Amino acid sequence: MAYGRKVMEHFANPRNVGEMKDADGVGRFGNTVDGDEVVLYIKVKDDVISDISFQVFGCAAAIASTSMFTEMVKGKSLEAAIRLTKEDVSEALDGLPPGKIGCSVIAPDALRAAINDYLGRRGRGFITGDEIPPMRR
Amino acid sequence: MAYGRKVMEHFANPRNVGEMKDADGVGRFGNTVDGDEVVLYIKVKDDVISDISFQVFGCAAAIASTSMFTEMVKGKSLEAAIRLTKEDVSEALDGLPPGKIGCSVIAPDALRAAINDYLGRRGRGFITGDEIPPMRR
Amino acid sequence: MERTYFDNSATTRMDRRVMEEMLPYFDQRYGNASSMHSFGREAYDAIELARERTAKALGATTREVVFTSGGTESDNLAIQGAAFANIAKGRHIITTAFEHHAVLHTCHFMGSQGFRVTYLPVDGQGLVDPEDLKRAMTKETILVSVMAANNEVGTIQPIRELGAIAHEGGSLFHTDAVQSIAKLPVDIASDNIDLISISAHKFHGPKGVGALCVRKGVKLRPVVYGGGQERGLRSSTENVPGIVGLGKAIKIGVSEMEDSVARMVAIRDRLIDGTLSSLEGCFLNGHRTKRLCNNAHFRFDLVEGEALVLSLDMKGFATSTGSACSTRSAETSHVLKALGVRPEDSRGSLRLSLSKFNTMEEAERFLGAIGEIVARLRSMAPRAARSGGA
Amino acid sequence: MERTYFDNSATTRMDRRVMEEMLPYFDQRYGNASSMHSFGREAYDAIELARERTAKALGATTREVVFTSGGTESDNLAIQGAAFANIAKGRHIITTAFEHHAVLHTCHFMGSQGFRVTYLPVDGQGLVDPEDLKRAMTKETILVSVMAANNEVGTIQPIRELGAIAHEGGSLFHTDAVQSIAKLPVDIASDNIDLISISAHKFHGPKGVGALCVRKGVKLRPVVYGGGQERGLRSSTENVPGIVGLGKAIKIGVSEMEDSVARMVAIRDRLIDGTLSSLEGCFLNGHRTKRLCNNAHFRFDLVEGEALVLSLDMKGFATSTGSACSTRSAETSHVLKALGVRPEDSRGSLRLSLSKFNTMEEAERFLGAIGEIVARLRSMAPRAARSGGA
Ligand SMILES: Cc1ncc(COP(=O)(O)O)c(C=O)c1O
Ligand SMILES: Cc1ncc(COP(=O)(O)O)c(C=O)c1O
Repeated sequence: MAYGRKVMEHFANPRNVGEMKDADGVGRFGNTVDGDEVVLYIKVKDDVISDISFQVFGCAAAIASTSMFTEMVKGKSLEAAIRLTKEDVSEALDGLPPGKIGCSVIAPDALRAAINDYLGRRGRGFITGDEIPPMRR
Repeated sequence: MAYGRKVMEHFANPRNVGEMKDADGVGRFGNTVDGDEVVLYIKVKDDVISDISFQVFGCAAAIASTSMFTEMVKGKSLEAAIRLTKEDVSEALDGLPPGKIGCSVIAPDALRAAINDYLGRRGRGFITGDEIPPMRR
Repeated sequence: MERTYFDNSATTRMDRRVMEEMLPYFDQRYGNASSMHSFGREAYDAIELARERTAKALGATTREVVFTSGGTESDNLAIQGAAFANIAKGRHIITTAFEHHAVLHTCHFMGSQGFRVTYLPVDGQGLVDPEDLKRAMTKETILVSVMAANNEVGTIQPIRELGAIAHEGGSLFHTDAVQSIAKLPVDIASDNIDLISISAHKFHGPKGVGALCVRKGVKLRPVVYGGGQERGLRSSTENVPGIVGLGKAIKIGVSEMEDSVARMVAIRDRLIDGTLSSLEGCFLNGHRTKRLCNNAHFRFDLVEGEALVLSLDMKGFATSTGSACSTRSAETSHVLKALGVRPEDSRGSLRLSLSKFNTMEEAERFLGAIGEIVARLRSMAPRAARSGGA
Repeated sequence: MERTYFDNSATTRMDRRVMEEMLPYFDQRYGNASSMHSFGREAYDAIELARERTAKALGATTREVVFTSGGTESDNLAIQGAAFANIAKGRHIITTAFEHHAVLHTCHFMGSQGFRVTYLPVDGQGLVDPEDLKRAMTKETILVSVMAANNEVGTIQPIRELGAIAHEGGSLFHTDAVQSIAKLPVDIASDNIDLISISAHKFHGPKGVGALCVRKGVKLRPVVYGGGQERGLRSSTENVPGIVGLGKAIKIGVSEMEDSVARMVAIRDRLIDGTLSSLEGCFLNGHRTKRLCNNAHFRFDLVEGEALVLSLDMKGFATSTGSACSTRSAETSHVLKALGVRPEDSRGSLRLSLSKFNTMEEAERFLGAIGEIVARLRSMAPRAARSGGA
């Protein structure tokens, strides 16, 4: 049940919160009816995420994991960033309650949407879940 | 479950315990296999119980109720004594646990046996349960 | 950091007087109440005193009181017990859609055991309509179970009226009074109650002990079997200190009820009025007056409940989203659903529940803090949620 | 009057260190373990520490520990739970004739629910023969339940061997270890145990709390339904102080077991030898060495057990006739009956059960008193009983 220290720290002081007016890509995932919702804003330079910010409606796990995720992907190539899984985020937070990982760690999904938005604006092909190799660090 | 003060007092200091060598009547009731057993000894003068003593194998309720019963019948006419019920004994002891009255207050039964023994020795008719009027004091 | 405890529907702080009464039974009068010796008699006497106190508080006789391990076991013993014991009379049970899980999940289980269960609706204010019960009654109905007061939204049900309807239809009537003891008066005879569940830790007694009052003549099948304690209805070595604590707590609770309730009502009303008037997009769930003296249940637009509770916790306020069960924030409260609250509107729930130990100062401190916390969370929300969530 | 407590199989005095560990959870860290705020986390952490301690003491993992309200509930959850959950595999249960009523009456109940129950015999020394279990096993057998040590006569059963036989036959194995915790070592894996019941008040912990250890992969149906605590197996607000007490008590009990057992064995042996050698018509029930370190169970000719216990009580000795249940003296112990003791020979039973708090001085005091007490009662017995009772 209880959240670890790292989760609470990110919940109390989330990094990279806020709307980004001049984003290169915006991705939204989730819903506020019975789940959490995340919007991710990315700036991309040479296929590397140079800046990122987010907005979130959701529980502490959603807030903390999105905050942590933005820290993890910042500076990463799109290809590397897209490979980060929910479990990677959970691990980086020293673990989340089991039930929370599936429903609240949705930032990776939002990132995929944001990257597709970025690629789409540039007329490049979309990525789907299937194209991401099942490799973990 | 718990016994009252009066029961414990009679259990600790039972009155009229012991065999009576020159009894006019002796009555035994109960069994030691799965119940209590009481032997009552009476001396009778003009159909009045002039002396009484008892032996007992049984639980505290058997000991205390027999002790109390001997006190209650001493000096009573046979007819009055025979009318005392298990409930009378229990009341005189300020109550016994419900389950105990049926199985441990057997002194009244032993008295009937003792009186019959007394009557028999004198060639007088026996009394049975049915002959005792259903009257209470 | 100073901590303010506003989660008394989850559990309460034990009253010092209750603790003091319990302590000797841990390491001095530690006997087993079934033992014949003096240690046993001390334990037995202590339990019987607690039984008298409990009986008196509920308008029952001592023989009608069965001590259990808590509200959940009491509810299970009442429902499983009455249903299985009365199977020959019928197999229909009526309850409501917004009972505590201890009743609701037991009723689901009974459903799997060949019983038919009707779940009465509640209205938008969190009240059961006696007319609905009348309509639901059948010749097969053996048990009606309606809670005295709801644990999430705090609404108070017309128990006496519901009990009368159940009895008219020839059914037993059970009420889960776990939340209402020492807050609402109760008298099982005049309130038409056959079975009533209580739990000590909800009224400043110890956790892990409760009682079920079983009206004379009502037959139950036990849930656990063993040494035959509690007249065979609840076997196990009696929790003597716990039972002593329950007895003391209910005695204190009932005798000081009037004052305590008045205090709580004043604080509750300040919390409700203060929150509603100072914050936008904030609403009260449950009827405004037919609610427990200690319950304020809000809904906030654009705020997720768990995040709100944890934010409040970081500022020293212990509160809850509604009930102390689920770990999945996404799981919607069945109580709010029963009230007809839309899922998206039940996300931002906050329950403040008071006890006699709370003060008006704590309420003012809360009112001083809540605005900023809500604002911070709302500021993080994405635009669609921010505009469309209401 | 100085009192000597020789009834530790009924219940024990709480260890001061256990009390001290529990106290803060009554009125300071009083949260509900399911609550999200800091009070809730304190409670949750305390329960998890207790769970670790309990798991360690039993050779289990933390996920295998389910806290309950005591030995009776643990036994019921094990037996009802495993039987109803495995009904598809078969409907045959094996237990013994001299189990505690928590197992025995639960098995009777299962008998009424369409299960076939085999009650294994015990020999005159109070031991179960593994060969009997082998013979009783069928393809339908889903559960074998044999107690680790008997609560009346204290005899120790070959659990590991019995567990192996159960497993070979494809059955689950449950043991009621309520009497053996902190007296016999246990390791559920190497002892072939799938389900083990314990009760805190038997090892200087609080009354009203126990545990059932459920080996990974074993499926149970709950006995009570509700909020889903203890992984859904045992709903109800956790008894935090009680669970904390259990954890502390089992930790102390196991870590100090060696010394405590040696002390108790010395006192027990003095009591047994001293009584048998100084009194005529006095016998030991149960195997002389395969018995718990704390149990001495006698049979006296020509003495009724309750009268003996009460007489001893008047001299300050708390003892028992065997178990702490029945109020009817005429009810013969099912344990002695299983051992083949004739009814008339089971009337004069006396159980002395020790704890680490007893001293050799107390044993000597007892030996100084028992002779006169027995003599007084015998002197009151009628002649036939006096001569023919043996
Ligand atoms: C209305 C209601 N019923 C039953 C219960 C269950 O009580 P306990 O947790 O003591 O088993 C609770 C509280 O948890 C409750 O609020
Ligand atoms: C062997 C045995 N099993 C089960 C129990 C029941 O435990 P509890 O009374 O804690 O429910 C006891 C003691 O009463 C016991 O001695």
